[in-house]
Amino acid sequence: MQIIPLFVAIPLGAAFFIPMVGRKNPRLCDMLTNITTLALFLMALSVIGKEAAVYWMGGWIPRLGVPLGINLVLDGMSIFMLVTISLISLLVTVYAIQYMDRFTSKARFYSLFLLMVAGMNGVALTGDLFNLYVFLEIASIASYALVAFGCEHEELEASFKYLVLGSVASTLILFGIAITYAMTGSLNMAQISTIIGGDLKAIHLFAVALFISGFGLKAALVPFHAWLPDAHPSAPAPISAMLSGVLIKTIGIYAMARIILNVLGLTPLISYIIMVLGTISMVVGVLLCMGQDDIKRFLAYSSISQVGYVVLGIGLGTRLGIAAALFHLINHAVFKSLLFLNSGAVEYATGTRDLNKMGGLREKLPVTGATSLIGSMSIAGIPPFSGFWSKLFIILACVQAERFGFAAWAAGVSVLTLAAFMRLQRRAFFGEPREASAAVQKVPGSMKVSMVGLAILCVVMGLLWLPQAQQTFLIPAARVLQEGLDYASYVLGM
Amino acid sequence: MVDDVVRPKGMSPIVKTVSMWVKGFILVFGIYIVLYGHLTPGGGFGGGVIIAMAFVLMTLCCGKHEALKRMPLGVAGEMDSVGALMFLVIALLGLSAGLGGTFFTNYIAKADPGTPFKLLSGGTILLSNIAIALKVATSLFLVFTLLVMLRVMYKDER
Amino acid sequence: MHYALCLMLFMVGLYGVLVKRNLIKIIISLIIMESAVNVFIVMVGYRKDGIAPIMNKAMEADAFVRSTVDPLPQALVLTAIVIGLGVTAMTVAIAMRLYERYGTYDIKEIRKLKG
Amino acid sequence: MLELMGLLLLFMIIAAIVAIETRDLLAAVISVTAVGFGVIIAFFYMRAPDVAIVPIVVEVLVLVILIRATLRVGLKTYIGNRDFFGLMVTMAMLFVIFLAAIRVFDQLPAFGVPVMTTMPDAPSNVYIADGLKQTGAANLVTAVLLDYRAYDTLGEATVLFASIMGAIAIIRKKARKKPSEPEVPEW
Repeated sequence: MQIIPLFVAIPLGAAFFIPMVGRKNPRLCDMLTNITTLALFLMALSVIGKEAAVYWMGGWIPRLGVPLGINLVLDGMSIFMLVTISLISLLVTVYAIQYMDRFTSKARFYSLFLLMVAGMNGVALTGDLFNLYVFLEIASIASYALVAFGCEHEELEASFKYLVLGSVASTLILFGIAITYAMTGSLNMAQISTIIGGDLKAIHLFAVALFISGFGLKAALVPFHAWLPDAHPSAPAPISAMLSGVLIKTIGIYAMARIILNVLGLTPLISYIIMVLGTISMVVGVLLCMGQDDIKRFLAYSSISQVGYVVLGIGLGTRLGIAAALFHLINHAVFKSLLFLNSGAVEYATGTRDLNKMGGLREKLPVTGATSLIGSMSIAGIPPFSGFWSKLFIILACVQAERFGFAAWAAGVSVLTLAAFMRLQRRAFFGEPREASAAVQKVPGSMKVSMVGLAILCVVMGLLWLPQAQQTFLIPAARVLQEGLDYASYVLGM
Repeated sequence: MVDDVVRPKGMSPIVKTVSMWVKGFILVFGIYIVLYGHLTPGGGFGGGVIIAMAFVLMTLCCGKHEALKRMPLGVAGEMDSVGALMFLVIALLGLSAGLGGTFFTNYIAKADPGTPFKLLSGGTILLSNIAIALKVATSLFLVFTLLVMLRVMYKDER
Repeated sequence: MHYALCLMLFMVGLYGVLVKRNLIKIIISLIIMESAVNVFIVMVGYRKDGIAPIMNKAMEADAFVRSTVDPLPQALVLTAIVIGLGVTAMTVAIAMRLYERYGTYDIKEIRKLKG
Repeated sequence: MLELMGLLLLFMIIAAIVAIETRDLLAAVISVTAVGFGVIIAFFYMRAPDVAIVPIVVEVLVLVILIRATLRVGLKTYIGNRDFFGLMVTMAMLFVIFLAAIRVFDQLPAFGVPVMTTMPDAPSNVYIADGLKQTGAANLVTAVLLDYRAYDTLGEATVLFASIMGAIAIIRKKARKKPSEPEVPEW
């Protein structure tokens, strides 16, 4: 499987190359970046449904079960994440071609963007704890810089807050890794899981606590969510879409799920804690989102709430729960990116993000209005859009596992989300035109293309739950997480 | 008084002359650390930061104009990219079938097992060290220049 | 005992991040936290009365294996230090830019000035 | 001799408290550098010369950068804490975590006994036994860094690259323009 390291090497190479050639020529940067993301997307599509493969860097194949080097693991879960990341990044780069004309230094923007993609791909593929930390830092540092890319007051302030909390999170994670190393003498996830074997002592639980708080900070689960409502709205719209759509999921939820389920083992206590965290995020996120006047802040709070669903499903630990959670993860990536791109288009056209100044935009911006309506209906869980199916199956999974309380909360939050998004639609796109709707600029073509593409995906994505698609895409990913410590058996070949 | 940390024209002639001499020694020492990184303590990172220190010393004692004339920011930025690309290319070369077929293969050592304790005994380690030293040295120089001289640069324009 | 002291250093840094309002103090606290973790990792690999993990010609292989410290944590720390430097550089860049805008390092005043 | 290490850590804790609590920003910066040099001495003490070389220079650089950031004319040096109630809650929380962690830390291997001696399957055992033969590098830290775990090092170089890119992007003079305007130079 020679293709595996290229998932990281191609975006890295492009990121190093673009600032050298593209400083004077923004169109060249557009072209190179779009080619790179397109190539990554095609590569990700080409590995769907493949058997799990392990790639040992530098040819250090383990002898006598001792892994010497770093390994990359391409199993169902990694493939799932790679497809999600590359799908969103492809559509976002198409959008950025014309949106980012409003900013200077396009070459640096694209370089940082590709570094972020490379970091996320690295996190999704790696089978080594410390390597996970390194690539997590690449993605995080690139995102800190991208949040502050506009260099205005609130952007700098939001980025500083994000950076400080993000570094605290990274340090907690590194501490957790150090404790794990001190107990096992290894950094290879598979070897650690065979050494610990699911037998968690108090010190391991301490490491788990460090991991949950560290990755919880990165994923903005509720007690740790303070940075997200500042950071996500401040970034340029394509970056907001990437951050809410895939970054918090890859370096937060995916990494947490991988370490806790596959490496350390899920005990009933940990499972309960994760589910409670998910439920709190769900409820608090949607309540805070109701009162927002800034369209992007509104979407950011709703991200917290929707991520809560994913965490709840993963915390259940059953096959149906995990599969439904992953289904919701990719759905949320699609519709939240779409909604953030819509808000960017609205800001581009009207120059404001304040909902009180908008109104009646549907006639002025038909494409944005229509795609935003589709995105809102999908996130609110109206059939037949994709969001309905994933929420339904998360609730069913809760019922199946006899967690009726959690199921009730999930259903209730879904109703609140519907109310919140209908209100958003009414204030922004329907109703009487207000001052900002008067002078409206045209939304450029590349932005429309990517919004329409995402809106179509919102409708089509529901088909992923059909038996055929489910068997090739979702179930292999869910199986990896659900089988837990069996992870070691196919990585080390024992 | 406090804005004298980086004086535009540099410090006194005595300081300049001495540091000109010292700078050469620092550079040579840094290069030694890089090249023998696989045998003695040090390596690309240690050597790279030492080389960067030589430039920092020059900036501090001779002023920013002199330093930026020797090492313009644009060139430093390009070299930053070149160092990173070089390391990636060393890794990618290992992917080609003739040289081992995996990312990051130490193909030189495997093709020709050298005697230990020699300059060339580490295979690609030596090349990687050089690439990293280039990368680290230019990066640290850029960090220093940007963060320490930022305000001077802005002030000059006002 | 030693690990506990190391943890205490970590906690001092965490306290600073959570409590202080000055941007420079927050950066300092982050640096302290990172140092604590770095020392912790190297401590994990230390062997009492050990030698540095660097061979020379005069040394016998067996004696070396019996007395050397663990090289892996040292390699990890080297990586972690450089990552820490990168984060610090970014933080200082943002803090200086904020200072330029607001003329203060106080978080509360920055929030007040936003308007 | 292990007591020396304890004393060094104690010194670092005191310097850290001084750095965080002192009213003078310049003194705080210098104290944090004292912590940094404590770390370097600890590295030398723990037989890690490779690791110690890098922070010596990095500390100096951080010192210069932070002094540059703090030395301003008319800078108000003392800025208080957040409110009293929050302070108490934070202190209590940290104290509880600390007490819990101390009890748990008994289960770690004793200081001075590396984990590789108790775990026969640890990769470090192979590194120290066969590292010279397999990689040709006598400095095993370099062997781990650039051969066994070279992929990490690529990541590390990338982190540095990303932070430089980010720092340049953040401090560029002009960030926004009209869509029709041409690209402006950064410096």
